[in-house]
Amino acid sequence: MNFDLSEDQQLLKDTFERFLKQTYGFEQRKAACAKPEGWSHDIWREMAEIGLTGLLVPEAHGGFGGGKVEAMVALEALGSALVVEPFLPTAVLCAHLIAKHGTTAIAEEYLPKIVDGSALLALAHMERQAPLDPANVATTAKPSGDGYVLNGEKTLVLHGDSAQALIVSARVAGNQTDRAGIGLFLVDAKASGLKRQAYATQDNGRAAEISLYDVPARALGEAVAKDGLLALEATIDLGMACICVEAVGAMAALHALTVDYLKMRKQFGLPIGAFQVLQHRAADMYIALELARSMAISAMMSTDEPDAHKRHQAIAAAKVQIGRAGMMLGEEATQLHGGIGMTMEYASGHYFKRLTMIDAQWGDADHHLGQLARQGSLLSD
Amino acid sequence: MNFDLSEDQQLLKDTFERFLKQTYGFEQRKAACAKPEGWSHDIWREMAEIGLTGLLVPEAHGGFGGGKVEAMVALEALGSALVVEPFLPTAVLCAHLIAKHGTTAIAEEYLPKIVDGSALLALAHMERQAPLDPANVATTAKPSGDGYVLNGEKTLVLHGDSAQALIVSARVAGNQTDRAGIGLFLVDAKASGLKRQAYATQDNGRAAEISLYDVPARALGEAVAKDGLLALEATIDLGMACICVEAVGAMAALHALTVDYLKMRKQFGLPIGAFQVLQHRAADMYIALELARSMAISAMMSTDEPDAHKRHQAIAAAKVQIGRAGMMLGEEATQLHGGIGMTMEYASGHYFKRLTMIDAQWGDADHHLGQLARQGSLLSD
Amino acid sequence: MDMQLTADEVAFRKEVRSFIRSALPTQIRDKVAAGGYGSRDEMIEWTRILHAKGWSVPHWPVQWGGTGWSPMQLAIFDDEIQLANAPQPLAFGVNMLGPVLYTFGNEAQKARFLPRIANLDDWWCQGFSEPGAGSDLASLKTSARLEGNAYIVNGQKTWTTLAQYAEWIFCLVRTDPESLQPGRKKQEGISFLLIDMKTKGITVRPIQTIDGGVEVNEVFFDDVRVPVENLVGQENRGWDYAKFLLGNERNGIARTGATKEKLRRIRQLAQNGYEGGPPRAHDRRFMEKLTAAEIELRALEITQWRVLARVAKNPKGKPDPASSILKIKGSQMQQCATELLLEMAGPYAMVRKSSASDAHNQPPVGPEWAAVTAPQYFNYRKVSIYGGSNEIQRNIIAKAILGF
Amino acid sequence: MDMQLTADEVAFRKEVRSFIRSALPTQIRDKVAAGGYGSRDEMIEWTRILHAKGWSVPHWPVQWGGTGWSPMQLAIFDDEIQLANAPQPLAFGVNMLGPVLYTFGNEAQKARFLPRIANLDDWWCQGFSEPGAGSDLASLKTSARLEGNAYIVNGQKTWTTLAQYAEWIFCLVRTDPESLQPGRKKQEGISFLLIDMKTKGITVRPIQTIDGGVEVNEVFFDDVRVPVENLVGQENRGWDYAKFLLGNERNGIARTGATKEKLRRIRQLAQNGYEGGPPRAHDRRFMEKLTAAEIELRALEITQWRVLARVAKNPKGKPDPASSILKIKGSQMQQCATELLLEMAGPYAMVRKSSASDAHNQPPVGPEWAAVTAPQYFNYRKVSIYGGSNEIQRNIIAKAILGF
Repeated sequence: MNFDLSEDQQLLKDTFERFLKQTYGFEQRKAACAKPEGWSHDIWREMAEIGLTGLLVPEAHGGFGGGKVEAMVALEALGSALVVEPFLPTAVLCAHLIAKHGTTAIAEEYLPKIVDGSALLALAHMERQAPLDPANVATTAKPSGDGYVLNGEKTLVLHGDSAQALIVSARVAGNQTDRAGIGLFLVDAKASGLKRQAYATQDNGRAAEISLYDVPARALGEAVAKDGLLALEATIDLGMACICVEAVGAMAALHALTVDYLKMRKQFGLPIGAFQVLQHRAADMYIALELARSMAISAMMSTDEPDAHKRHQAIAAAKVQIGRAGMMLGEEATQLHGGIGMTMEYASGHYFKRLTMIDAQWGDADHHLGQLARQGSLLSD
Repeated sequence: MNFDLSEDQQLLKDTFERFLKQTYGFEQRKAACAKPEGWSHDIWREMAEIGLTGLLVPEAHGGFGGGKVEAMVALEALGSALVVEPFLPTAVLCAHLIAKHGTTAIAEEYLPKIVDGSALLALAHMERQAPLDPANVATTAKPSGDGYVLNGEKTLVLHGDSAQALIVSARVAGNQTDRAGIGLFLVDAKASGLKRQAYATQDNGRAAEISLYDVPARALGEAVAKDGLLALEATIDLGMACICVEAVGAMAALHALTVDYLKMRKQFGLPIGAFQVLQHRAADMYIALELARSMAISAMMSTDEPDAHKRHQAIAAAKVQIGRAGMMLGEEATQLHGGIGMTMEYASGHYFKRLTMIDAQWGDADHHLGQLARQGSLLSD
Repeated sequence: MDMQLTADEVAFRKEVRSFIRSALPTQIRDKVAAGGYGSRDEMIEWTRILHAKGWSVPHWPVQWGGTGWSPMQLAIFDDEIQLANAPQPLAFGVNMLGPVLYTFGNEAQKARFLPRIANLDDWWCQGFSEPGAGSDLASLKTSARLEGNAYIVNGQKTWTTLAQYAEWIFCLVRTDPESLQPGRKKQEGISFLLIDMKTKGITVRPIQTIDGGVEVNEVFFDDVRVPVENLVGQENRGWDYAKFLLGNERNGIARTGATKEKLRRIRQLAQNGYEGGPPRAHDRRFMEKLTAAEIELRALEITQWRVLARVAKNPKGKPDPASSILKIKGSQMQQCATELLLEMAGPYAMVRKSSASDAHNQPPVGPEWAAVTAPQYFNYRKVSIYGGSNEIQRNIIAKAILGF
Repeated sequence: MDMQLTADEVAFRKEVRSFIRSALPTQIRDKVAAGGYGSRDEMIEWTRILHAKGWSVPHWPVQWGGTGWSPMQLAIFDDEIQLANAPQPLAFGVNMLGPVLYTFGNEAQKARFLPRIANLDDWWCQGFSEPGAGSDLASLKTSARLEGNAYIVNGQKTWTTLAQYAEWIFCLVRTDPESLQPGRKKQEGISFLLIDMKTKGITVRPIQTIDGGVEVNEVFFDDVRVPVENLVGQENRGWDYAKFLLGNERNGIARTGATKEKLRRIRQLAQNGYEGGPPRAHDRRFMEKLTAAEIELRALEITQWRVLARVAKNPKGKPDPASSILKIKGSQMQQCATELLLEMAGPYAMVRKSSASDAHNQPPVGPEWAAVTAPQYFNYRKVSIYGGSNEIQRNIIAKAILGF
């Protein structure tokens, strides 16, 4: 067993961290968030240049061909810097789906553009009646000519506002909650009949509601056009593992910030970190952080587990641990900072907000705990 | 609103506390527990003399005629001294049932004896298939001559080993889980066909398993012989309210003991109570204690609430709060005491054990929370 | 011992409830019920409705507009305000400054300021906290030096709630700079000043908080002239008045009525699913959490009555240290309610309405109530920080009650 | 990065598992599985089975009976012992004294004692704690004064686990009484002595614990003569050896294997109802608690691997302060498992079997497994107290990791 990075991975980590240190300080991030789209195209281009956007794209398509460890390295750094650019939907979720399940045409069209930073994509799978159940799909796809037409509504599409194309789950057969008969389709964001309502999220992210009225679409791939649920679930699991790692990056940074603050801030003539109660609270935060880190590693290392049930169990378990740890660290950091932690002028609150949103994304800790409790033992052999 | 004792109630409280201070120190209690029956008949007689055993017996039968406040005063004192004598089954549960629902003959036979300390009674209502559901009764009562014969098994009968007579719930009609058709019967403990297996409980209490094979019995009262479930439930609620108050007495004593220990015990050249972390733990215990006290008062004041649903809600809610607070105080007191808290030679462990058993008695905090969550809002108007 | 209200108290509650519910403008009620606050104008409107009824400063002496109600009646009134989703009268004037003035102020100050507070003619804010002095309030540095018939004030206050609306600010200032020297007590050089916010040299800078709102501010004083008649009580005795004020602040801090109303709303919202989804009420775990919160709130409410009953017996006594329990548990319960709402919103908690105009142009995303759940959750983290953080309250319990 | 065991490690685990499960006497396994402990004779029997296989002291140097296994193999072995419900080899000799002796003892001591520890010929106990010295161990007072070729020991030890079985005790004693004077370091006057329990002047008094058992004792020393050759290392350097010993103690303290086995057992017991009642597995709240425990245990297990991987890279380094996480969380998880069992027993947790004869004469009351749930729950409160209380561990994290 080995928890070390290889030399190459360490190099990558150093590169990402150096890059973010230079381009993504608190004020720089603030400027990015203040842009009309809520993030910075310039930074996105720089992210492409250092290989971030193409990190998970196969080398055959000009990408870095990184795997789970490379993703972990990137996401921890991005979480630590609270990066708001659309890395997850474009460079992880859609890149993964296209590389793994896309037709050659689609792969050749989009993957190089993901690598060079010119393509922005989003995954539209949630519907309002059951946003946490990817098998509950009312949106329909009907064959039409060479392709399909889609009808329906999608909700909470991360970075769906700026995406040039969307990967959309839609039903080709069966009833609304059937596991079979859900296909994955590629839709041009400018297609006629597609409307989107853009909005910001609490953590300075962006999202959109999408409505589809007779929107022309292509099958993402031949197999997943008919039965794409397993591919979609694997992608959601990958996304959950990624935000778990991102959360660990954020938690570690937040914890360090809090410990520094306790050492620096004086009250009653002493650094408040001299008070044993606050030291122990910081120690408990550290324990929560390290346990969360262990589970995030486990989640990421399970993303290529061939047994879908085992994969999902490991990742959902991590989501529970990270959700709880993230809320605990966010709340405790705010309390230990006092007033300054309540303001937008200081970083801790931004970490708190991001961690809160990570818990809410794809189902919070209680949601996954409830589901896991129905699925038998989590104990390994 | 008024939370004061009347002058008479205060006098009663002083009397009980003085009595227990004299007769129920740590070593005296130990001696009582070491007796063959696990408690002391001498002390029981003295409890009768100062009016404790007849506290809730109506004056017409020679008792003190005390109500819910008097019961609260007594139980807090008994809890504080960890009294193991059979006060609850004899002087509360059975005294209440007989005074309220017993035939004149039974009342005249037993109540004066409860007052003078010569009668010991127990309530046998739990059955193994569902000890927490008083409506799940497989024991049968069949009319026979003037009376009935009982057949069945009862479990966890508190002080059932020394009782001279038992009040037993048994089915006169209906299916095993029907709410209708459950009667209450009085059984002589020496009756033929009655067997008991006596044992100690973890908190130095006593209990028995009771098996009934064609045991002759009398109806406790005319009405409750046919439909006694509501009376039984009210009695169990009264018992729960009483152990809630008893728990508050025990928690308060345990908390005081812990605070004293923290002030006295020195390590690293300082009283360990000088450590802020331990001070805050003691403060949190105090908060839990005071909230528990509020709920115990509320439970006891609700025992005569005419609406059975409201009564049960208030008392079950108190059981949740007290169960959690009791476990928290017991565990924290043990931790803060360190090694000495793990031994039987020191009082804190005895409090911890009693509090643990109070949580387990008639359903623990989670059990009642689960039930309450099915019953609508607890918020008052 | 009796846990029932008396018949008179029941009648009183009924009267108060009926007045508040009929007099409270609907749009204010709906705003507060949804987790928002009244605007400046709405606060003024509502205070004047109460004032017209004679209820805007019920706990004050009758002479200054008070009602002569018993402590229990005052508690019932507070509770009913909260249960009705009515705004609480602005605390800075009504609960903080008012009692200081009628207790320690001179006659001119009382006559000048108290009636204007009761009618919300003056919006007051509080100038206590400073960047370097949070829980350690007495280490404040804002200076006031006497020059002729005025104090010249220099320094900075922070976390000044709603300073952007305020006409006046009451400040703790250091009038004896020597009192910060080693060997001196820093509490002994502090005075209590009333400062007109329009005075030259005052700058207010809003601080955006993590809920997205602007509730607090920094206030800068640059050679601000304050007439000497605006000194309350004696020079260098301001700490005594501040302690008195902070002691009063703990009354009603549990806000059980407001939390009760929130839990009620949660239970009601849980009955309906969103867009054909299942109602939250089908989620047993959630309902158990809600029930556990109700139980704890009930325990807190009774504890509050018990403290109140003690206070009622000795109304002139010092603040009961048990009110620290009310502060700690009250803040935890307020936060708990916002956590349940956040959980109920699920992924829709993520949505942020960036401005009112968005809200007009666009349909809501997710259930209508969900949009404010995250801001409320973030906003309520403050309640365990302000008014003496919960850590400070535990220190108080340890020292004043447990004798450490 | 790789979270899989290597093929060799998988094969090793299989070999260890297969040996332990076939060699472990059934009655011992069942006792441990039910939450009990092996008797003295059973401990000896099992240790000798392991010794015969060469596995009784696997982490020792090969010269003294060790195996030469890697840290990962040693961890797997520990895990398998726990998963099989096998008794852990007696820690006092194997994990505590042994390493002190082969590191600091002289050749005669090594030759005399190490083989007898490996075969459990000598049952050792630990004489560190004293009534006045718990977490503040270095303030111990038991004195040893040199008279000719022997130390004369006087004083008292407490919390001496299984002293009633012991042939030998290793003690910290104060050989320099002046070291307790102000201005001196109290750590500098302590020596490490080996004492034969049969020596005149030793009295053992059992302490009954709240689980009803007698696991710990007081040990009194009244002019006890200890030959000078039983001094380990140098006089007045005993604190160094004690620190070394306590550092080793934190290895494996998480006991994840044992907790895993307990959680597995709980899940299995939850499948069956008692006397026609519904199985616990139908209780969703309970199953969620169990699942939450499984998740946390998994997090702890991986954290343990991470610490182990660091230690493996630097096996001679100081104890990793992150092992304080393992101690805190490990103790919490062990306690959590006993809490779940207690909850599962419901009201049957109240029953106490007062003696073995009761058990023979009477049928069990409640499910057979329920009788030990309360004793286990009570007993396991110790794990957050001993070996450096969890409060001490948090101090270590705050100082050694967070730099306070």
